Amino acid sequence: MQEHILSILIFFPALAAMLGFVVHKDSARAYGITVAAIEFFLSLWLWHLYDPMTSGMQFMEMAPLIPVFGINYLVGIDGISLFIIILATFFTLIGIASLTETRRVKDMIITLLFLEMTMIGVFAALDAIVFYVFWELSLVPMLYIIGAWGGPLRIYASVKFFLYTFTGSLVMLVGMLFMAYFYYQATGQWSFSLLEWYRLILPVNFQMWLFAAFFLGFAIKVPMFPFHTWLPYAHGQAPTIGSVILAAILLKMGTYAFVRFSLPLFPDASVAFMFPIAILAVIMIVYAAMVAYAQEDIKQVVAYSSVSHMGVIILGIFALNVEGISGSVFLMIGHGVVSGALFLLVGVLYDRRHTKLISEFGGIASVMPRYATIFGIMMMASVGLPLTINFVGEFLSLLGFYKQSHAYTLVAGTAIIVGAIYMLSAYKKVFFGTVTKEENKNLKDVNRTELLGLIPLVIVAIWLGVYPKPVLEPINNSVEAIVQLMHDKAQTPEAQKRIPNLAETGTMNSAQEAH
Amino acid sequence: MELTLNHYLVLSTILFAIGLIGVMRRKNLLMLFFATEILLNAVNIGFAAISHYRGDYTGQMFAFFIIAIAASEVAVGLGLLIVWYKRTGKIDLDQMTSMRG
Amino acid sequence: MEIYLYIALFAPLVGSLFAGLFGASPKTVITGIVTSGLLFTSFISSAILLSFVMSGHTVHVEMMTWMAAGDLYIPFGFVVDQVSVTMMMVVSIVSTVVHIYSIGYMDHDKGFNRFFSYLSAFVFSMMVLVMSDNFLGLFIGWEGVGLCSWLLIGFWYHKESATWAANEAFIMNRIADLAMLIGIFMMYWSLGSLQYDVVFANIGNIPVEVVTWIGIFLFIGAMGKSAQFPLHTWLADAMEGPTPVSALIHAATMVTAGVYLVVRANPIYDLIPEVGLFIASLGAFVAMFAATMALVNRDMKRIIAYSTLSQLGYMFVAAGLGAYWVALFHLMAHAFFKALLFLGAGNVMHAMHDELDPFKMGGLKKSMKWTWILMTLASVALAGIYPLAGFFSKDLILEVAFVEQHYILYTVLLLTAGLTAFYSFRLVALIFHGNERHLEHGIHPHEAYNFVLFAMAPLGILAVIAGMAFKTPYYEMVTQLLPAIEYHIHNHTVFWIMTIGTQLFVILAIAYAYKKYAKAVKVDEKVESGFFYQLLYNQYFIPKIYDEVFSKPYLKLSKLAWKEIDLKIVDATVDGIANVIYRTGEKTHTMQDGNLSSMLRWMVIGLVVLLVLAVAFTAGYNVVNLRAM
Amino acid sequence: MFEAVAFYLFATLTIIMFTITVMTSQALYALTAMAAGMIFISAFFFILGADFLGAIQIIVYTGAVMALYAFGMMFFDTTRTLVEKRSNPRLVVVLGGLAAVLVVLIVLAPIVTTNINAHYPIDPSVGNSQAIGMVLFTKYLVPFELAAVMLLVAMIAGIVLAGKKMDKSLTLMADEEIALMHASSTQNTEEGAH
Repeated sequence: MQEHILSILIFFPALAAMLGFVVHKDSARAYGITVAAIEFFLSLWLWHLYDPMTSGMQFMEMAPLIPVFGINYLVGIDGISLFIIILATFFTLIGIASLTETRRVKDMIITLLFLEMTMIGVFAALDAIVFYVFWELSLVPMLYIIGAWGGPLRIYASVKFFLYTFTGSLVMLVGMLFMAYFYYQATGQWSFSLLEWYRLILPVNFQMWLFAAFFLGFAIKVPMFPFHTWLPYAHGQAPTIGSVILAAILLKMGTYAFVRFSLPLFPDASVAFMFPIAILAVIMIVYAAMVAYAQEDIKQVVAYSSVSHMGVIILGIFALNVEGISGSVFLMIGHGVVSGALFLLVGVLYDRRHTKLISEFGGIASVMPRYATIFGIMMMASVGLPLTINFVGEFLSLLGFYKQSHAYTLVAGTAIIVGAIYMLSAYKKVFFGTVTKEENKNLKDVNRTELLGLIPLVIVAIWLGVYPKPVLEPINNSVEAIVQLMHDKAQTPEAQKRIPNLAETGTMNSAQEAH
Repeated sequence: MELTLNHYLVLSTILFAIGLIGVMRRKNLLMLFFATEILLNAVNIGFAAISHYRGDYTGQMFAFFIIAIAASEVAVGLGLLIVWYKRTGKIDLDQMTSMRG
Repeated sequence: MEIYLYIALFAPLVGSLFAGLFGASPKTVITGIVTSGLLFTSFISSAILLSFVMSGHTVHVEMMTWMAAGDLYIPFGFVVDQVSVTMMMVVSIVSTVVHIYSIGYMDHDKGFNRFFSYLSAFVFSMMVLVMSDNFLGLFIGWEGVGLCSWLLIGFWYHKESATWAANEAFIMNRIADLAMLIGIFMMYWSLGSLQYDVVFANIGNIPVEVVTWIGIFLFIGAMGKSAQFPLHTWLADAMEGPTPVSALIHAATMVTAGVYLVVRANPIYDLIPEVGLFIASLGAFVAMFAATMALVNRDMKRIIAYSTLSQLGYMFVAAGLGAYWVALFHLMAHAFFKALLFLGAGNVMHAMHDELDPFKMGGLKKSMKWTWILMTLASVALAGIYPLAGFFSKDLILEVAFVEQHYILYTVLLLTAGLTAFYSFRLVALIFHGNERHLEHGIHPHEAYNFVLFAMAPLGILAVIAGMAFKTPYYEMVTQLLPAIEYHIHNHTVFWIMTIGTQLFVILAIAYAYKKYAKAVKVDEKVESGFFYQLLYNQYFIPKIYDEVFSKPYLKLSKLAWKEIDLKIVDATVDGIANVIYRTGEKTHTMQDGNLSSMLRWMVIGLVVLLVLAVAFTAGYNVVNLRAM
Repeated sequence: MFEAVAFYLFATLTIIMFTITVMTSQALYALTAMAAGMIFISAFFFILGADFLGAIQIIVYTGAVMALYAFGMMFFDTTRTLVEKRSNPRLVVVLGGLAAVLVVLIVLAPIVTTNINAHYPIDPSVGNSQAIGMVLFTKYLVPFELAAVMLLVAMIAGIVLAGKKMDKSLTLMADEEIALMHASSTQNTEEGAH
């Protein structure tokens, strides 16, 4: 069973979703929780089995699909994907457990389980075609969630979400096919295996084009400025659970793919595009924060804050050193937990008042003290306070990029200022002051179902802020392997200078072991 | 003045163009079939000529099959045409608008 | 000894969590008592550590790994050395007193339990700040105190002004924190570590420009937390919080963190005297600047806040000039008497039903005798009259400026000393002397609880004796770590002239304040409408300028970014592309009119187009190939 | 020389005949002109030495196909003048001409004439029909059989569609009519059984 654990993880939710059709709709919820819990414990077991000191891929499985073209079902995980997978199972569990949706619950749960399969598939896939298939499949359940349970503008939002991301990924597919063709020309064999592709050293001008093709697909998913406009609509219209999964996991696919594809495949192009991308990232950070400050809808504030934080993640990835990339990957987890929690929290308020307008609230802290406390903790985590999960990631990301450029980091660092501005002012408007609206006077504080979802998130947010080592260490080891690979493949002197050579300085793993 | 392959190809092209004009010009379905026959024959000349100048039978083979296809096309086409005529009493293209998008 | 370290550090955290458990429940005195008790434990542990450190040892522990990525390794490490133990003592003493005081002060408040939770959390953060053995650990505490300050300033969250002030404080501190982070980044990439000992040992090996930048960025961080110009406006606004908070956070401990940072980073600042001089100049400027604002203000707590600001300026002068131990000494002395002053003000506020305008008070010495005594004592100490604490610490700073031959700084500080004496006693005179103006407002004041006064007593005693009794042992202890420079004016005549002159100047200022305000208050219309009065009264219009130059344009720009750029440009472009495709479809669907003849025509058109492309491509291909040949 | 003269003669004739086919408004003229054109085309095949193809051309086209068309025309009664609505006739000519010019350009381009090798070279010692047979029944056997099947299917289709019951058509009758007809025929057979 251990050698097939990844396949079980991927396909168990899908099978369960199929079975879910025959489950009675009154017990659908219990069924969903059970399945998601089993899946979550499976992923924890995966973590338990995972060897943190190995930097390469583990639990690899291979089955030929179209052997003529080298397309195989090839899956495996390393420290980078492991925790995102756990995050995905965790959020599916939390999402189903604290589901407050009452319309067509059974359909929702089946959709969520199907979505879980696609998410895990994306993060476990090591074959470009398998990756692509899961990547695109993940759009379908999300489209359905937004389109079927969304707000009044749901059709527009869901179509926009689908077409936008789909367009980007088509360009990415072209890039993949070309990459495979190039591999064929170089070796005389077809292969879509990432691990095989890693061995290729591409000419620099090829790298540029391929990088651009992949970039478009990933950037729209992230979403990077100026491709971000689908996100506010999707979040604005999606039901709570949709926003939670979207913000916590689906956005991470883009940044994850940068680490998995763009960096190791095209090291020279990554260096060449570092500053243009850094400019985009900095614009994302500051601009999205400003836009968030201007929002009148509390959910949009959180949505734009996601964009802003994703900017930091991008910046950290393109720091191209271990500190930055590790920080980014950690921040992916952190941002997933925090923004997921914030969307859940906004959902709590929405369930009670059926409005998300900030002006409708005020003084909520005195009516819902527990809610205000949890929101406060999550807000502080979002702002990046030390000893919360986001700080570790944000600090490392910025620290990493500081090595590459001082000025950009200084501007990007304003994230901690502008982030505080929009978050605190939104918090103040919603929670502080006196209760002005009559409807708000008798709001009920968070109930047990909601706490079931929120408390674990609070615990994780603080636990990983205080003691990130169990997560950071495997990530770090895997990232070191990637950085070393990039350095070895780098051809231009610029790239060789920018990407540190870990083997030479002999620092791999030494830092921790020394202590 | 030696005949070259190009002479035949140009002839073939000219005939093909005449066929094309016919295809576009005719509104009567039966006449349209005539025009398609011209197209097919124009191509046949080209194949036969290439076969001759390249010293390869493949071209003739193609021409041969094209003739076979043309024959069956006429058989089926005329059958359909008759059915249509019985149904509507007309074989005018402009009135066949059931495929309006 | 490690056990004491952990007790001193974690006792407040335990207290905070304990009180937090009762956060949503109605008031229970037990939370106040337990947290106070735990803080007292922390104080005892600190005292034990002090005696241990006095004997020449230090304690250094590494609890566990925090962050490790790449070459970066940051543990939760704590160090108790001469500097941090001083800070620990200050923090634990003042916070214990403030906790006990708060049991009385917050007696009628709904958020009693919450308050103690926050307050203890603050003490924990402060302890982390001072005990950490690396810069990032310090940063944890640094942000932690910022968070608690936000929570406590906005404690009465239904008040708009309080929440506004809380956010202002947090955001302004964040600006400075960014600079500090940059300083930390710089340090890491040039030195490879953030541990104090490693950094200080190797700081001399890196280019001096880098050190200069590190120094500047760290100091900008310090400026935010210590409310130095131009990041000072939050401190006065922070007085919206409960008074014990002002006493603990915005007078005694948190705002002095900036000074602590400079003192702690003394090996860095020793290498860059120009930056040090800048720090000193800014300090002197702020000392004067804040004192002038305190002269005319009509808000009791704001006056004391400006006084704090002014005293922080003094500390930075000392730190900037390299007299680190003097700065730390003034920090300590100031913590005692300023906390006392605030707590006294809290008593007055309670008695006056939260009235803050001293012009509406008067003659309170009858009904509030002990408060009067304690506040006068604190004011005397603040003014620097022999033999109270202020004399030994503040005058020492004057001497430092003189000895280092920065006569301009000296003059500024001397003048400020006069101003300090004046506004302190203006306040005392207005509140405790003269007519009982508050009777007009129907207020009948009463003295605070006895245990509150008892709690304040230690601070009173310390305000008196701290300078005299502690100076020598403190000097001997702390100079084991900090540069031991004795500041003595060798010429005895000059020394005596200066000392006595300063004392006389200060006493004159006090006398003038009494004369002007102790009897009846005459409001001089002419003066009040004058330019300078208005300038000072409006805090040099700086809050207004910030509002106009930063806050409002930022909001406008944000709205612009959203409504104009995001919706009308970025999003509209995307929709535009989609619309073009959609409209093309709309327009061209007439092609599919079902007419076979026209379809055939389209087919031929398509064929022609493809042929054109083929010809063009072939031609282009040939041209390129021919050229290549 | 003889070939050139023949080529130009037949080329002119073919073009004239096909132009008439395309342009005339008399269906009968069109049919006749096309039949003539087909025969002229077979002349090219003979010139090119593809005797078998020429023979086939005459048999299949001029014989079978033309006969079919003639039947069709009799059925449609199109001996009278055709009335056809024309829209934008100039475009038609321009497009046709343009296509011709472009194809000629491509044909004349040197790229076509390179890189072609003969798979089944013509052997002058063997007669054309014999050689065709050799190729057709070896390499092209399967396509040949397929073509045969296709012709068969087409024939059956033609018969079914246009054939037997010229007055009734299964494809055109409403469902109930078919059912009625079906019922009556079964009734007949049952009666016959009695």
